[in-house]
Amino acid sequence: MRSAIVDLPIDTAALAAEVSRATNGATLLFIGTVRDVNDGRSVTGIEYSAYRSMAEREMADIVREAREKFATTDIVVEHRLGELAIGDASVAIAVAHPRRGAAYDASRYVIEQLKKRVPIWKLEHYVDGTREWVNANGQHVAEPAR
Amino acid sequence: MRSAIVDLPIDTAALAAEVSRATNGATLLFIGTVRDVNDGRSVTGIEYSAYRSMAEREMADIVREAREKFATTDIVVEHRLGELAIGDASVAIAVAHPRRGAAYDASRYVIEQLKKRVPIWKLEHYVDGTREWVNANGQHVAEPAR
Amino acid sequence: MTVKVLLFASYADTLGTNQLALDFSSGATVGDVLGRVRSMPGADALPPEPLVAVNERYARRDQVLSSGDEVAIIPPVAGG
Amino acid sequence: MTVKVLLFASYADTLGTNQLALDFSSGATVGDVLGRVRSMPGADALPPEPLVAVNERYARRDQVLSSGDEVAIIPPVAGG
Repeated sequence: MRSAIVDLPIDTAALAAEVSRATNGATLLFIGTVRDVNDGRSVTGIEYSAYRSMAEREMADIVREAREKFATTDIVVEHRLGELAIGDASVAIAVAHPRRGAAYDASRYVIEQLKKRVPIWKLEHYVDGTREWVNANGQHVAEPAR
Repeated sequence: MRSAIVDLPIDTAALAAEVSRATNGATLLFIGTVRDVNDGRSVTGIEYSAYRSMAEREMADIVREAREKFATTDIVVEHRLGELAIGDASVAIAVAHPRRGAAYDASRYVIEQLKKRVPIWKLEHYVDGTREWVNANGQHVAEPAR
Repeated sequence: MTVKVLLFASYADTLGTNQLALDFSSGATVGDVLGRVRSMPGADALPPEPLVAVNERYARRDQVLSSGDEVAIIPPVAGG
Repeated sequence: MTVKVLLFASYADTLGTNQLALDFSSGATVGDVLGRVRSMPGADALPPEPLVAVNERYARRDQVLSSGDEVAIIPPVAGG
Protein backbone atom coordinates (compact mmCIF):
# COMPACT_ATOMS: atom_id res chain seq x y z
CA MET A 1 0.00 0.00 0.00
CA ARG A 2 1.61 3.20 -1.16
CA SER A 3 0.76 6.53 -2.72
CA ALA A 4 3.04 9.21 -4.05
CA ILE A 5 3.24 12.47 -5.94
CA VAL A 6 6.11 12.13 -8.42
CA ASP A 7 7.97 14.41 -10.80
CA LEU A 8 9.37 11.81 -13.17
CA PRO A 9 7.55 9.51 -15.62
CA ILE A 10 5.47 6.82 -13.91
CA ASP A 11 6.72 3.27 -14.46
CA THR A 12 3.28 1.69 -14.80
CA ALA A 13 4.58 -1.86 -15.27
CA ALA A 14 6.54 -1.52 -12.03
CA LEU A 15 3.36 -0.48 -10.20
CA ALA A 16 1.55 -3.57 -11.47
CA ALA A 17 4.47 -5.73 -10.37
CA GLU A 18 4.50 -4.06 -6.97
CA VAL A 19 0.99 -5.27 -6.08
CA SER A 20 1.36 -8.79 -7.47
CA ARG A 21 1.19 -11.57 -4.92
CA ALA A 22 0.50 -15.31 -5.04
CA THR A 23 -2.80 -14.91 -3.18
CA ASN A 24 -4.21 -12.51 -5.77
CA GLY A 25 -6.13 -13.64 -8.83
CA ALA A 26 -6.69 -10.25 -10.43
CA THR A 27 -4.49 -7.24 -11.02
CA LEU A 28 -5.99 -4.04 -12.37
CA LEU A 29 -3.84 -1.22 -13.67
CA PHE A 30 -5.50 2.11 -14.44
CA ILE A 31 -3.47 4.66 -16.38
CA GLY A 32 -4.72 8.19 -16.93
CA THR A 33 -3.06 9.81 -19.93
CA VAL A 34 -2.94 13.27 -21.46
CA ARG A 35 -5.39 13.52 -24.38
CA ASP A 36 -4.75 15.53 -27.51
CA VAL A 37 -8.22 17.06 -27.44
CA ASN A 38 -10.27 18.37 -24.53
CA ASP A 39 -13.67 19.93 -24.90
CA GLY A 40 -13.08 20.23 -28.64
CA ARG A 41 -9.78 22.12 -28.39
CA SER A 42 -6.43 20.77 -29.59
CA VAL A 43 -4.13 20.27 -26.63
CA THR A 44 -0.34 20.18 -26.96
CA GLY A 45 0.45 19.40 -23.33
CA ILE A 46 -0.62 19.88 -19.74
CA GLU A 47 1.18 21.34 -16.75
CA TYR A 48 0.07 19.66 -13.53
CA SER A 49 0.52 21.48 -10.22
CA ALA A 50 -0.63 20.66 -6.70
CA TYR A 51 -0.92 21.65 -3.10
CA ARG A 52 1.64 18.97 -2.72
CA SER A 53 1.62 18.17 1.00
CA MET A 54 -2.17 18.05 1.11
CA ALA A 55 -2.35 16.05 -2.12
CA GLU A 56 -0.05 13.42 -0.63
CA ARG A 57 -2.15 13.34 2.52
CA GLU A 58 -5.45 12.98 0.62
CA MET A 59 -4.02 10.24 -1.59
CA ALA A 60 -2.81 8.34 1.46
CA ASP A 61 -6.28 8.72 3.03
CA ILE A 62 -7.97 7.43 -0.12
CA VAL A 63 -5.72 4.39 -0.28
CA ARG A 64 -6.41 3.65 3.38
CA GLU A 65 -10.15 3.94 2.76
CA ALA A 66 -9.91 1.58 -0.20
CA ARG A 67 -7.97 -0.92 1.92
CA GLU A 68 -10.77 -0.89 4.51
CA LYS A 69 -13.63 -1.02 2.01
CA PHE A 70 -12.19 -3.68 -0.26
CA ALA A 71 -9.99 -5.68 2.12
CA THR A 72 -6.72 -5.52 0.26
CA THR A 73 -3.40 -3.89 1.03
CA ASP A 74 -2.24 -4.34 -2.55
CA ILE A 75 -2.93 -0.81 -3.76
CA VAL A 76 -0.36 1.60 -5.21
CA VAL A 77 -1.10 5.05 -6.66
CA GLU A 78 1.19 7.59 -8.25
CA HIS A 79 0.28 11.01 -9.64
CA ARG A 80 2.80 12.95 -11.65
CA LEU A 81 3.27 16.73 -11.63
CA GLY A 82 5.00 19.08 -14.06
CA GLU A 83 4.93 19.39 -17.83
CA LEU A 84 3.35 16.38 -19.50
CA ALA A 85 3.10 15.66 -23.21
CA ILE A 86 0.25 13.96 -25.09
CA GLY A 87 0.08 10.30 -24.13
CA ASP A 88 2.08 10.71 -20.93
CA ALA A 89 0.66 9.01 -17.84
CA SER A 90 -0.50 11.58 -15.31
CA VAL A 91 -1.83 9.01 -12.84
CA ALA A 92 -1.56 5.26 -12.40
CA ILE A 93 -3.38 3.03 -9.95
CA ALA A 94 -2.46 -0.62 -9.48
CA VAL A 95 -4.74 -2.84 -7.41
CA ALA A 96 -4.53 -6.57 -6.88
CA HIS A 97 -7.06 -8.73 -5.12
CA PRO A 98 -8.01 -12.39 -4.77
CA ARG A 99 -11.29 -11.59 -6.59
CA ARG A 100 -11.65 -9.52 -9.74
CA GLY A 101 -14.87 -7.76 -8.73
CA ALA A 102 -13.22 -6.19 -5.71
CA ALA A 103 -10.17 -5.24 -7.80
CA TYR A 104 -12.37 -3.30 -10.25
CA ASP A 105 -14.34 -1.66 -7.44
CA ALA A 106 -11.24 -0.65 -5.50
CA SER A 107 -9.53 0.77 -8.59
CA ARG A 108 -12.63 2.76 -9.47
CA TYR A 109 -13.01 4.02 -5.91
CA VAL A 110 -9.46 5.34 -5.86
CA ILE A 111 -9.67 7.22 -9.18
CA GLU A 112 -13.10 8.71 -8.44
CA GLN A 113 -12.07 9.91 -4.99
CA LEU A 114 -8.77 11.20 -6.35
CA LYS A 115 -10.59 13.28 -8.95
CA LYS A 116 -12.92 14.70 -6.30
CA ARG A 117 -10.58 15.41 -3.42
CA VAL A 118 -6.90 15.56 -4.28
CA PRO A 119 -5.79 19.19 -4.77
CA ILE A 120 -4.15 18.95 -8.18
CA TRP A 121 -4.75 21.33 -11.08
CA LYS A 122 -3.99 21.32 -14.73
CA LEU A 123 -3.04 24.13 -17.04
CA GLU A 124 -3.77 23.02 -20.59
CA HIS A 125 -1.62 24.27 -23.43
CA TYR A 126 -3.37 24.66 -26.77
CA VAL A 127 -2.18 24.61 -30.35
CA ASP A 128 -2.80 28.35 -30.62
CA GLY A 129 -0.35 29.06 -27.78
CA THR A 130 -2.99 29.91 -25.17
CA ARG A 131 -3.20 28.17 -21.82
CA GLU A 132 -6.17 27.61 -19.54
CA TRP A 133 -6.82 26.12 -16.13
CA VAL A 134 -9.21 23.23 -16.48
CA ASN A 135 -11.31 21.77 -13.76
CA ALA A 136 -12.86 18.36 -13.47
CA ASN A 137 -16.28 19.68 -14.48
CA GLY A 138 -14.88 20.81 -17.81
CA GLN A 139 -15.02 24.51 -16.92
CA HIS A 140 -12.13 26.61 -18.12
CA VAL A 141 -10.53 29.66 -16.60
CA ALA A 142 -8.23 31.60 -18.89
CA GLU A 143 -4.77 32.18 -17.51
CA PRO A 144 -4.01 35.91 -17.30
CA ALA A 145 -1.46 37.20 -19.82
CA ARG A 146 2.06 37.05 -18.40
CA MET B 1 -9.00 -4.54 -31.71
CA ARG B 2 -7.57 -8.01 -31.36
CA SER B 3 -8.03 -11.22 -29.42
CA ALA B 4 -5.87 -14.31 -29.30
CA ILE B 5 -5.28 -17.62 -27.63
CA VAL B 6 -1.55 -17.86 -26.94
CA ASP B 7 0.86 -20.53 -25.72
CA LEU B 8 3.66 -18.30 -24.49
CA PRO B 9 3.73 -15.83 -21.56
CA ILE B 10 1.52 -12.77 -22.11
CA ASP B 11 3.44 -9.51 -22.43
CA THR B 12 0.96 -7.40 -20.48
CA ALA B 13 2.87 -4.13 -20.88
CA ALA B 14 2.84 -4.65 -24.65
CA LEU B 15 -0.94 -5.06 -24.59
CA ALA B 16 -1.35 -1.77 -22.72
CA ALA B 17 0.94 -0.07 -25.24
CA GLU B 18 -1.02 -1.58 -28.12
CA VAL B 19 -4.24 0.22 -27.17
CA SER B 20 -2.67 3.56 -26.31
CA ARG B 21 -3.65 6.46 -28.53
CA ALA B 22 -3.58 10.25 -28.25
CA THR B 23 -7.38 10.48 -28.19
CA ASN B 24 -7.66 8.21 -25.14
CA GLY B 25 -7.56 9.51 -21.60
CA ALA B 26 -7.79 6.18 -19.78
CA THR B 27 -6.10 2.83 -20.23
CA LEU B 28 -7.22 -0.14 -18.17
CA LEU B 29 -5.20 -3.32 -18.00
CA PHE B 30 -6.77 -6.36 -16.36
CA ILE B 31 -4.48 -9.29 -15.59
CA GLY B 32 -5.83 -12.60 -14.33
CA THR B 33 -3.17 -14.60 -12.51
CA VAL B 34 -2.86 -18.09 -11.08
CA ARG B 35 -3.51 -18.07 -7.33
CA ASP B 36 -1.73 -20.30 -4.84
CA VAL B 37 -4.97 -21.24 -3.10
CA ASN B 38 -8.37 -22.04 -4.53
CA ASP B 39 -11.33 -23.04 -2.41
CA GLY B 40 -9.00 -23.61 0.53
CA ARG B 41 -6.63 -25.99 -1.27
CA SER B 42 -2.96 -25.25 -1.96
CA VAL B 43 -2.41 -25.01 -5.69
CA THR B 44 1.00 -25.55 -7.32
CA GLY B 45 -0.02 -24.77 -10.90
CA ILE B 46 -2.82 -24.91 -13.46
CA GLU B 47 -3.03 -26.50 -16.86
CA TYR B 48 -5.32 -24.53 -19.17
CA SER B 49 -6.88 -26.24 -22.17
CA ALA B 50 -9.50 -25.10 -24.66
CA TYR B 51 -11.74 -25.87 -27.57
CA ARG B 52 -9.31 -23.63 -29.32
CA SER B 53 -11.05 -22.66 -32.55
CA MET B 54 -14.33 -21.93 -30.75
CA ALA B 55 -12.52 -20.08 -27.95
CA GLU B 56 -10.90 -17.81 -30.54
CA ARG B 57 -14.26 -17.22 -32.17
CA GLU B 58 -16.05 -16.43 -28.90
CA MET B 59 -13.28 -14.06 -27.83
CA ALA B 60 -13.48 -12.25 -31.17
CA ASP B 61 -17.27 -11.99 -30.75
CA ILE B 62 -16.92 -10.59 -27.24
CA VAL B 63 -14.42 -7.96 -28.38
CA ARG B 64 -16.74 -6.96 -31.22
CA GLU B 65 -19.66 -6.66 -28.80
CA ALA B 66 -17.57 -4.50 -26.47
CA ARG B 67 -16.59 -2.28 -29.39
CA GLU B 68 -20.27 -1.71 -30.22
CA LYS B 69 -21.44 -1.24 -26.64
CA PHE B 70 -18.63 1.06 -25.50
CA ALA B 71 -17.62 2.76 -28.74
CA THR B 72 -13.94 1.99 -28.80
CA THR B 73 -11.78 -0.14 -31.06
CA ASP B 74 -8.92 -0.04 -28.56
CA ILE B 75 -9.45 -3.44 -27.00
CA VAL B 76 -6.94 -6.30 -26.93
CA VAL B 77 -7.41 -9.64 -25.17
CA GLU B 78 -5.06 -12.59 -24.83
CA HIS B 79 -5.69 -15.87 -23.02
CA ARG B 80 -2.86 -18.29 -22.45
CA LEU B 81 -3.08 -22.09 -22.54
CA GLY B 82 -0.78 -24.80 -21.22
CA GLU B 83 1.02 -25.25 -17.90
CA LEU B 84 1.01 -22.09 -15.79
CA ALA B 85 2.77 -21.51 -12.49
CA ILE B 86 1.55 -19.46 -9.51
CA GLY B 87 1.51 -15.78 -10.42
CA ASP B 88 1.56 -16.37 -14.18
CA ALA B 89 -0.93 -14.32 -16.21
CA SER B 90 -3.61 -16.55 -17.71
CA VAL B 91 -5.56 -13.70 -19.28
CA ALA B 92 -4.94 -10.03 -19.97
CA ILE B 93 -7.37 -7.42 -21.25
CA ALA B 94 -6.23 -3.96 -22.30
CA VAL B 95 -8.84 -1.31 -23.04
CA ALA B 96 -8.33 2.36 -23.77
CA HIS B 97 -11.03 4.98 -24.11
CA PRO B 98 -11.41 8.75 -24.09
CA ARG B 99 -13.42 8.42 -20.84
CA ARG B 100 -12.47 6.29 -17.84
CA GLY B 101 -16.00 5.12 -17.03
CA ALA B 102 -16.35 3.44 -20.39
CA ALA B 103 -12.87 1.92 -20.08
CA TYR B 104 -13.83 0.26 -16.78
CA ASP B 105 -17.17 -0.92 -18.14
CA ALA B 106 -15.68 -2.33 -21.34
CA SER B 107 -12.92 -4.15 -19.47
CA ARG B 108 -15.41 -5.63 -17.05
CA TYR B 109 -17.73 -6.66 -19.87
CA VAL B 110 -14.95 -8.53 -21.64
CA ILE B 111 -13.77 -10.49 -18.58
CA GLU B 112 -17.30 -11.38 -17.43
CA GLN B 113 -18.35 -12.58 -20.88
CA LEU B 114 -15.07 -14.44 -21.31
CA LYS B 115 -15.65 -16.30 -18.05
CA LYS B 116 -19.19 -17.20 -19.10
CA ARG B 117 -18.76 -18.15 -22.73
CA VAL B 118 -15.22 -18.95 -23.83
CA PRO B 119 -14.60 -22.71 -23.80
CA ILE B 120 -11.47 -22.90 -21.69
CA TRP B 121 -10.91 -25.27 -18.79
CA LYS B 122 -8.45 -25.54 -16.00
CA LEU B 123 -6.94 -28.55 -14.35
CA GLU B 124 -5.59 -27.50 -10.97
CA HIS B 125 -2.54 -29.22 -9.55
CA TYR B 126 -2.42 -29.45 -5.76
CA VAL B 127 0.41 -29.75 -3.27
CA ASP B 128 -0.59 -33.35 -2.53
CA GLY B 129 -0.07 -34.33 -6.18
CA THR B 130 -3.76 -34.62 -7.07
CA ARG B 131 -5.33 -32.72 -9.96
CA GLU B 132 -8.91 -31.58 -10.47
CA TRP B 133 -10.93 -29.85 -13.15
CA VAL B 134 -12.29 -26.62 -11.77
CA ASN B 135 -15.22 -24.73 -13.12
CA ALA B 136 -16.13 -21.11 -12.74
CA ASN B 137 -18.75 -21.91 -10.11
CA GLY B 138 -16.10 -23.41 -7.88
CA GLN B 139 -17.26 -26.97 -8.42
CA HIS B 140 -14.51 -29.56 -8.73
CA VAL B 141 -14.42 -32.76 -10.72
CA ALA B 142 -11.60 -35.14 -9.80
CA GLU B 143 -9.47 -36.21 -12.70
CA PRO B 144 -9.53 -40.00 -13.10
CA ALA B 145 -6.34 -41.79 -12.14
CA ARG B 146 -4.00 -42.12 -15.12
CA MET C 1 -24.94 -39.00 -42.05
CA THR C 2 -21.88 -38.78 -39.87
CA VAL C 3 -21.52 -36.27 -37.06
CA LYS C 4 -18.22 -35.52 -35.37
CA VAL C 5 -18.52 -35.24 -31.59
CA LEU C 6 -15.87 -33.43 -29.57
CA LEU C 7 -15.34 -33.95 -25.85
CA PHE C 8 -13.19 -31.79 -23.59
CA ALA C 9 -11.64 -31.63 -20.14
CA SER C 10 -13.61 -33.62 -17.54
CA TYR C 11 -16.01 -34.95 -20.19
CA ALA C 12 -13.15 -36.35 -22.25
CA ASP C 13 -11.83 -38.02 -19.09
CA THR C 14 -15.28 -39.40 -18.32
CA LEU C 15 -15.72 -40.99 -21.75
CA GLY C 16 -12.07 -41.89 -22.21
CA THR C 17 -11.84 -40.09 -25.56
CA ASN C 18 -11.93 -36.58 -26.94
CA GLN C 19 -13.53 -37.36 -30.29
CA LEU C 20 -16.25 -39.63 -31.68
CA ALA C 21 -17.73 -40.14 -35.14
CA LEU C 22 -21.38 -41.13 -34.87
CA ASP C 23 -23.88 -42.05 -37.60
CA PHE C 24 -27.43 -40.69 -37.58
CA SER C 25 -30.31 -40.67 -39.98
CA SER C 26 -31.22 -37.36 -41.61
CA GLY C 27 -33.10 -34.93 -39.34
CA ALA C 28 -31.20 -35.87 -36.19
CA THR C 29 -30.90 -33.13 -33.58
CA VAL C 30 -28.42 -32.08 -30.93
CA GLY C 31 -30.69 -33.87 -28.45
CA ASP C 32 -30.31 -37.11 -30.43
CA VAL C 33 -26.53 -36.83 -30.28
CA LEU C 34 -26.64 -36.23 -26.54
CA GLY C 35 -28.90 -39.27 -26.09
CA ARG C 36 -26.49 -41.47 -28.00
CA VAL C 37 -23.43 -40.19 -26.12
CA ARG C 38 -25.19 -40.66 -22.81
CA SER C 39 -25.74 -44.35 -23.59
CA MET C 40 -22.00 -44.92 -23.79
CA PRO C 41 -19.92 -46.43 -20.96
CA GLY C 42 -19.12 -43.91 -18.22
CA ALA C 43 -21.39 -41.25 -19.71
CA ASP C 44 -23.88 -41.37 -16.88
CA ALA C 45 -21.50 -38.97 -15.13
CA LEU C 46 -22.37 -36.24 -17.65
CA PRO C 47 -24.83 -33.63 -16.34
CA PRO C 48 -28.44 -33.89 -17.59
CA GLU C 49 -28.18 -30.73 -19.69
CA PRO C 50 -24.60 -30.09 -20.77
CA LEU C 51 -23.71 -27.10 -22.93
CA VAL C 52 -23.42 -27.99 -26.61
CA ALA C 53 -21.92 -26.16 -29.56
CA VAL C 54 -22.48 -26.96 -33.21
CA ASN C 55 -19.72 -25.78 -35.52
CA GLU C 56 -18.28 -23.60 -32.75
CA ARG C 57 -21.57 -21.90 -31.85
CA TYR C 58 -23.62 -22.66 -28.74
CA ALA C 59 -26.72 -24.59 -29.83
CA ARG C 60 -30.08 -25.68 -28.45
CA ARG C 61 -31.27 -29.26 -28.05
CA ASP C 62 -33.66 -29.02 -30.98
CA GLN C 63 -31.12 -27.83 -33.56
CA VAL C 64 -31.22 -30.14 -36.61
CA LEU C 65 -27.82 -31.37 -37.74
CA SER C 66 -26.26 -31.81 -41.17
CA SER C 67 -23.69 -34.31 -42.25
CA GLY C 68 -20.19 -33.25 -41.23
CA ASP C 69 -21.37 -31.01 -38.42
CA GLU C 70 -19.01 -30.73 -35.47
CA VAL C 71 -20.91 -31.17 -32.21
CA ALA C 72 -18.97 -30.24 -29.08
CA ILE C 73 -20.16 -31.18 -25.61
CA ILE C 74 -18.82 -28.44 -23.41
CA PRO C 75 -18.02 -28.73 -19.69
CA PRO C 76 -18.69 -25.68 -17.53
CA VAL C 77 -16.18 -23.13 -18.76
CA ALA C 78 -13.47 -21.88 -16.42
CA GLY C 79 -11.28 -19.52 -18.38
CA GLY C 80 -9.71 -16.40 -17.02
CA MET D 1 -2.77 36.14 15.43
CA THR D 2 -1.26 35.53 12.03
CA VAL D 3 -2.78 33.11 9.55
CA LYS D 4 -0.95 31.90 6.45
CA VAL D 5 -3.16 31.83 3.36
CA LEU D 6 -2.21 29.71 0.35
CA LEU D 7 -3.54 30.29 -3.14
CA PHE D 8 -3.20 27.92 -6.08
CA ALA D 9 -3.65 27.64 -9.82
CA SER D 10 -6.30 30.04 -11.17
CA TYR D 11 -6.79 31.63 -7.72
CA ALA D 12 -3.09 32.44 -7.45
CA ASP D 13 -3.29 34.02 -10.91
CA THR D 14 -6.39 35.97 -9.90
CA LEU D 15 -4.78 37.46 -6.80
CA GLY D 16 -1.31 37.74 -8.26
CA THR D 17 0.28 35.78 -5.41
CA ASN D 18 0.33 32.28 -4.00
CA GLN D 19 0.78 33.17 -0.36
CA LEU D 20 -0.46 35.79 2.11
CA ALA D 21 0.09 36.38 5.80
CA LEU D 22 -2.98 37.97 7.38
CA ASP D 23 -3.58 39.16 10.93
CA PHE D 24 -6.82 38.43 12.76
CA SER D 25 -8.07 38.75 16.27
CA SER D 26 -8.54 35.58 18.29
CA GLY D 27 -11.66 33.57 17.38
CA ALA D 28 -11.48 34.33 13.67
CA THR D 29 -13.00 31.69 11.40
CA VAL D 30 -12.40 30.37 7.90
CA GLY D 31 -15.25 32.62 6.82
CA ASP D 32 -13.43 35.66 8.21
CA VAL D 33 -10.33 34.77 6.17
CA LEU D 34 -12.42 34.37 3.02
CA GLY D 35 -14.07 37.73 3.64
CA ARG D 36 -10.69 39.45 3.98
CA VAL D 37 -9.26 37.77 0.90
CA ARG D 38 -12.32 38.64 -1.11
CA SER D 39 -11.81 42.33 -0.32
CA MET D 40 -8.43 42.28 -2.07
CA PRO D 41 -7.82 43.58 -5.62
CA GLY D 42 -8.94 41.06 -8.26
CA ALA D 43 -10.55 38.75 -5.72
CA ASP D 44 -14.07 39.43 -6.94
CA ALA D 45 -13.32 36.72 -9.54
CA LEU D 46 -13.25 34.06 -6.80
CA PRO D 47 -16.41 31.96 -6.57
CA PRO D 48 -18.81 32.76 -3.71
CA GLU D 49 -18.06 29.50 -1.88
CA PRO D 50 -14.58 28.23 -2.71
CA LEU D 51 -13.22 25.05 -1.15
CA VAL D 52 -11.00 25.72 1.83
CA ALA D 53 -8.53 23.54 3.71
CA VAL D 54 -7.04 24.25 7.11
CA ASN D 55 -3.72 22.53 7.79
CA GLU D 56 -4.25 20.26 4.77
CA ARG D 57 -7.79 19.17 5.72
CA TYR D 58 -10.94 20.39 4.02
CA ALA D 59 -12.72 22.74 6.41
CA ARG D 60 -16.07 24.44 6.87
CA ARG D 61 -16.70 28.19 6.99
CA ASP D 62 -17.32 28.20 10.73
CA GLN D 63 -14.07 26.51 11.73
CA VAL D 64 -12.25 28.65 14.29
CA LEU D 65 -8.58 29.27 13.52
CA SER D 66 -5.47 29.31 15.67
CA SER D 67 -2.32 31.31 15.21
CA GLY D 68 -0.04 29.73 12.60
CA ASP D 69 -2.84 27.82 10.85
CA GLU D 70 -2.34 27.30 7.14
CA VAL D 71 -5.54 28.18 5.27
CA ALA D 72 -5.61 27.07 1.62
CA ILE D 73 -8.20 28.36 -0.81
CA ILE D 74 -8.61 25.52 -3.26
CA PRO D 75 -9.77 25.84 -6.87
CA PRO D 76 -11.93 23.04 -8.28
CA VAL D 77 -9.57 20.07 -8.35
CA ALA D 78 -8.65 18.52 -11.68
CA GLY D 79 -6.19 15.72 -11.02
CA GLY D 80 -6.07 12.44 -12.85
